[in-house]
Amino acid sequence: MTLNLTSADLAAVGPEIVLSVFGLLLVLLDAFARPLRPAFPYVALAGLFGANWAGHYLGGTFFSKAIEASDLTRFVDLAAISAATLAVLGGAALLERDRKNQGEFYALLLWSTAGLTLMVKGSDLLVVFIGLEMMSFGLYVLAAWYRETAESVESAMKYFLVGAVASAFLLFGVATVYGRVGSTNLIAIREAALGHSLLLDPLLSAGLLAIVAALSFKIALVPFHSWAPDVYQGMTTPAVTFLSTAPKAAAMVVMVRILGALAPNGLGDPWQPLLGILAVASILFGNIVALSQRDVKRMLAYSGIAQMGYAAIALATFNSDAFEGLLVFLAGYILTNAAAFLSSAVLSAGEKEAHSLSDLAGMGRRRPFAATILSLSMVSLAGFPPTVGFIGKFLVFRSAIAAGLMPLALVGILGSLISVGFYFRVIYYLWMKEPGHEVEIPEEDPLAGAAYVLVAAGILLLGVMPRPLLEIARAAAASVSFGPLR
Amino acid sequence: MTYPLWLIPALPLAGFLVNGLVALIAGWQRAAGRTAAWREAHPDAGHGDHGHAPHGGGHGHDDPAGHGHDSHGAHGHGPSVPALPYWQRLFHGVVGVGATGLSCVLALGVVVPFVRESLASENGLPAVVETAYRWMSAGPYVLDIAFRLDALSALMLSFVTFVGTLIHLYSVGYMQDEEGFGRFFAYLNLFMFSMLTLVMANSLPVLFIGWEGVGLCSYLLIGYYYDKDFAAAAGKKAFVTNRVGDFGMVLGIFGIFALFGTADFSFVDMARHGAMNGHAPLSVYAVCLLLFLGACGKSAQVPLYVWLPDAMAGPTPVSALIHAATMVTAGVYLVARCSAVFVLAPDALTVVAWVGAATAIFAASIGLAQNDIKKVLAYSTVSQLGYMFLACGVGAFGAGMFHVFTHAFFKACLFLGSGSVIMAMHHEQDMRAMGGLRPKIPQTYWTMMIATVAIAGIPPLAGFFSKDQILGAAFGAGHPGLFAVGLVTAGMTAFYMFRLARMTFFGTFRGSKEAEGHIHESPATMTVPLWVLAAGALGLGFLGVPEVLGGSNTFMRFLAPSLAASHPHEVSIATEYLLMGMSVAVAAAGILVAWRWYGAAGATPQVPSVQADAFYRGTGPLGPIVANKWNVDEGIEALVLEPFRKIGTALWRGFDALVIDGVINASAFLVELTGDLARFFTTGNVRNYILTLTLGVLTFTLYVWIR
Amino acid sequence: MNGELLVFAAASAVAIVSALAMLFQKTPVKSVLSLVVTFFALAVLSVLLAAPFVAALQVIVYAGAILVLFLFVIMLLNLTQEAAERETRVVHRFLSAVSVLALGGILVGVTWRSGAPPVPVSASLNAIPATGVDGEIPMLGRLLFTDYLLPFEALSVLLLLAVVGALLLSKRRFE
Amino acid sequence: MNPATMSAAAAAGVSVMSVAPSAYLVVGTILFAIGLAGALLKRNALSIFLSIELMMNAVNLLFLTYARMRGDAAGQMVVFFVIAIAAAEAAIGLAIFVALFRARQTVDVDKINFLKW
Repeated sequence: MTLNLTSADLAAVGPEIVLSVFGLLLVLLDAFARPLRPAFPYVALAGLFGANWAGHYLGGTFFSKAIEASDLTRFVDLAAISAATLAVLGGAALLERDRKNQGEFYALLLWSTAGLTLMVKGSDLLVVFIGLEMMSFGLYVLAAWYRETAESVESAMKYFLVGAVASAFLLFGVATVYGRVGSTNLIAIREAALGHSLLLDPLLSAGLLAIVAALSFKIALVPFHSWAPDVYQGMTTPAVTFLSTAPKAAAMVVMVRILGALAPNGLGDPWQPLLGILAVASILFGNIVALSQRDVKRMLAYSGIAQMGYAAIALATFNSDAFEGLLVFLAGYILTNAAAFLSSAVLSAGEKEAHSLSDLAGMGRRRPFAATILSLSMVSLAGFPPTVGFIGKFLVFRSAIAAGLMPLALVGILGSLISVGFYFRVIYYLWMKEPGHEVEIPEEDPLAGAAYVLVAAGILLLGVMPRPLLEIARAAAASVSFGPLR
Repeated sequence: MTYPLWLIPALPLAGFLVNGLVALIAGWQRAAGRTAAWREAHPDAGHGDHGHAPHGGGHGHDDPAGHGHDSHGAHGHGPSVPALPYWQRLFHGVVGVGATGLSCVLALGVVVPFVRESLASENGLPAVVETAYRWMSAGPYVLDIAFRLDALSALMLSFVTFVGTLIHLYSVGYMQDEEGFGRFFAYLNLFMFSMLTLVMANSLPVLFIGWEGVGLCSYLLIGYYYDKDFAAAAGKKAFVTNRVGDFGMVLGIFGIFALFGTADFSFVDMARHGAMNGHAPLSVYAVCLLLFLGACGKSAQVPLYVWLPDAMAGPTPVSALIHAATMVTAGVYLVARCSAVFVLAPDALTVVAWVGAATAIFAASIGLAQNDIKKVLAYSTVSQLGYMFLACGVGAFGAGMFHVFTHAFFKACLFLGSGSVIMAMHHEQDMRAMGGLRPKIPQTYWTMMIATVAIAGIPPLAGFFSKDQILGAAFGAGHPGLFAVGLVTAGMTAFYMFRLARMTFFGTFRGSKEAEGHIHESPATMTVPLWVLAAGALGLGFLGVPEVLGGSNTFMRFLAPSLAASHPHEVSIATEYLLMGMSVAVAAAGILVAWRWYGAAGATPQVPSVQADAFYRGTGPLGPIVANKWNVDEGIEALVLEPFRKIGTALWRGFDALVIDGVINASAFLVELTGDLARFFTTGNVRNYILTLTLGVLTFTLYVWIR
Repeated sequence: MNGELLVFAAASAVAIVSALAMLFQKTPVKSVLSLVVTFFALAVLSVLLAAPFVAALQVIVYAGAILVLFLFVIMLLNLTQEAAERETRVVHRFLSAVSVLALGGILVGVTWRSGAPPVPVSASLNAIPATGVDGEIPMLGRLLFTDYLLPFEALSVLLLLAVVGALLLSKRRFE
Repeated sequence: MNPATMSAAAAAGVSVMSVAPSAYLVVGTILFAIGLAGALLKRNALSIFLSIELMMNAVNLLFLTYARMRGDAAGQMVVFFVIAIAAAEAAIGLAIFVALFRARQTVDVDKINFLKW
């Protein structure tokens, strides 16, 4: 119980510090230098770059084992910062057009990102909880960003209320784990779990279930998904770009870490089937309902549910091969889904965002760049080579099959088949359908152009040459030790 | 010594990117400008959505379609099309030629020391392999993007970059009036990148990247005048025909992998050291034939040759570079590269030899009666490629590669010369409208004559040595039949080449007076490459002077380490002299006949007369059939395409539309219906959402509890 | 020792009864006031559990600040009635009741029957003694700036975020 | 109740609670369930959130009980943080409800369902 703070401790939370400071800076700038608003996206980008630069910390535990820094956290840092960067790049023009470009938007985005990375770093469930809440609070406010519009506040209300219930469940779980094990620290829990078979305890199981449910809520897995479509639809697209990507990925990683701490010898009987059920339900429900959606953002919400179902296959497989595949999948998902949302943001005209598929008709000729990116992301989400979406899905399915979970992989493939229907419908509307009614075409935007280049390069390059991604994913996956392979 | 091998293909790739991007952006700007100009010129067009299309105005000077009015010739060349501004052409030219030129300098800088050291050492240098990037790894199997430098790839590297650079230079002059100048150079550089990847690859998969890359560029460049139907169709034809070959190629790669457990060229050494002893000969035979099928597609062998003559729809430098000197020899390269495998399946080699021989004589026979100057050269190319395969088939891989090498020079020279002629004639390609061009374009004349003599096989020019070695090998390997075919083909070659020369350069001009006045010699960027290539056609044969003539056959000695050991031919010195004499005599006879038949006045009717020319009169009833290319295209249409179309239609109507679509549509409908129902779970009421969450927790708790 | 049982029983009963009152109140203000009672009872339980500091926080922050905030908002929005019309969502109510009863029943049952924790109390890992030599509050304070420094600092950012966010959403004009 | 004996007992790692800890836990769990019921049955967004606050408090009780059982201060620390976070959550939630009321003139969740299906 002594304060023994070293520079390594501070370095380990370098990204969070940079993000927090830049968030504060943006709030102050908005208060005292309002004319600079058009420059705020650049300030936010500077903060994100700074956070990325600060990401070269050492591995190990810091702050009295409150956090654990590793290749895994670096991976998630990078992923979250990328998602936030894409949200800024893709959304700046839209926000400026609607005069919604207050500095607080970017501040909240940065703080949310900081909370996210803190959550993943947390090796104490308390830190995980704080990080999660920090991330969520930012997103609640961002959901209500267009607070005059009924849809926006409605989505915020729904997200907030269901999120608060989920938080309560999470806390219940943390309390139970604490009570049954005697510590909230994942490292200590893991040591205890190696000595005692914790998951045989019914009360502890109930607690873990509550944690899994709460995290599944963040990931939007069926049956904890129902908020997602409404929130996506009502929320402004730049914020959804972030919400639909990095938090899901982070919650997945946190889930793996918590399960890994409580079940260091591999998941036992009730847990693996349970995660499998989550995966199957999400894949089938997400894909099938996405098929009957005509609103682009709702469609993407259900597609996101299905995508996380694929990821949950890796969760159920629960070995380091699968985790590696999961990380690759999540990286690809972040890139691809962010691409989908930011290009659809550019294809929309301000507050009257593109809502229905028919608004996209004929956009291929009028806005070829954005339409190309949207099409590319659809191809990647559908999991076709040579895109990064294919690589991730392939790795996840392969590890599931290798672990003897053939049925899960088959459901995944079936889901992918169904998904082609709605993903390619977007491409069809973009390029082969004549516009049925007049849609306002927004201006060209250099920041969005930069984002296109980034995501297109990412989706294609990592699809063709996935080796760098595979390597950092492998290093990151090595940071969590799993039970013996079956 | 480390070689910067990867830089050699990387430079043209960089050139492609730069030129492509600049051309793309400039193209957009131009298109936007044109649209604006058109709008100004047609204020009444108003909203533009309805009413007349942009062409409707019919004003030639601002017609975006551009090449609208040109009676014949490969490309539209109306004076209305604005050529690119000078600085823009300069930029594209400098980037395009510079990238290839630098690549050539680098390649020669690597190849020359390699050759020197290799010749100095006893058994040649071992291959240098440089790994640029790990492409993929699957368990124990890793696949690298690796480049290889050994005798075979050094040979290919040297002439591909050298001839390539010359043709790039030539293109600067030839293409100067084209609007798509930048696009052309971008494609050309992309081609160089692909071709270099192909010849430098250290594994079949990487080779296949290059293989497909050159195919793509070939397609793009044949269809360069994409607004012309026949050019687009020719591109498609090339692409589809090549697909047939690629099918074999891919299966062949799989087969190699299955046989050796690896697809990088270490399998060549394995094959050489008898790793195949345990395998069924039949599988080796099958793999060889599959690879050869791929080679047939790319190198235009019977029956997959049909695309190459049509490929002449592309600009002439493309014909010279891709469809004569480099890409089409990729098949020969592939067979030579895998020679160690091929010798394990002698029957497959026999197939190679006979297909080659059949192609040689068949294509030559068609070449006898063509009137389009480029078509003659195209069939000549097919025929010469047949020669190369003939050589490989009798085990004389070295001789085959030697012919690849010499052929690259004289055929490139011929094509570029024909381009110069065509340019002088203002895009007239029909030889019946030429004649007597000798004094008007003397440099073109001289260079083309050198190359013509070379290809005809007159000593001591390059073609004589390479062709003679092939014929000698065929005879020595105990295939008198193949030898005879080769000999006859040699005579035919001499005939059609001198027919071409006679019709083009000698006699009197048969075109219009106006056309005669415009004939002019080409600029220096075009004539300089011609002279360099002609020099090559003149002198390069001396690299491979056979021992019987007092040479030491440096070429074979250098190449030997890369190829399967070929058995020395048990032929006496006297026989060798006899064979040489025969081939020269046959060539001389061909020349003589051509000179006699086409020397007489009226031997060549004028365009567009249908009156039969000297060839018809000399060959009787065979003439029209030969002139119509043995009706091969029509035969394919009737025997292959039409039945397939019928079967396809039947399957589509009967099976696809009813059964497959029925099943698919029904299940899609069911799924969609399920979705339509399931979406109502999302009621929009947040209390229900909390309830689903609670129910989820409850269900899972029950599940865990019951367990 | 019976004193503890007595106080526990009384405080628990008050907490549960007033919580149920919160549940069945139709008027939001009354719900809030019922909850204030619950929170006071919980504070008493906290004292029983040797956490007097938390008990004080409970009263000051929860009852004194958060619930008063609720009251303010209720007044501001003039929410006098839970809802004017009658509840019609029978299916929802039924399923809710069933699931709450089932889930609560299972949890209570499991809790009640749970024996000794899988990691025995005596073997608690990294346990921090609940009281130091100089009393509870100084020890908590010291913990806050040593072992819990990072959560504490993170909390400061979180509170800042909440302030900025709440301000932004409830400002009259968006500028 | 004598804090001194409590702390000594706690330091020794021995529980001297006269009421079984399970009793506290059961009370906490019941309150948690009541809170959940409120979240499900209330129609007013504020009341729903109020119920969620009750859930959080119930969990706090669990934490304190467990901390007491083990003589471990960590549980108390967590409660401290949870209270602070709940305050922040209340600020944000109530702000959202105010904004919602301004946009829709109601906070009845049954009437707020523009976004569905």
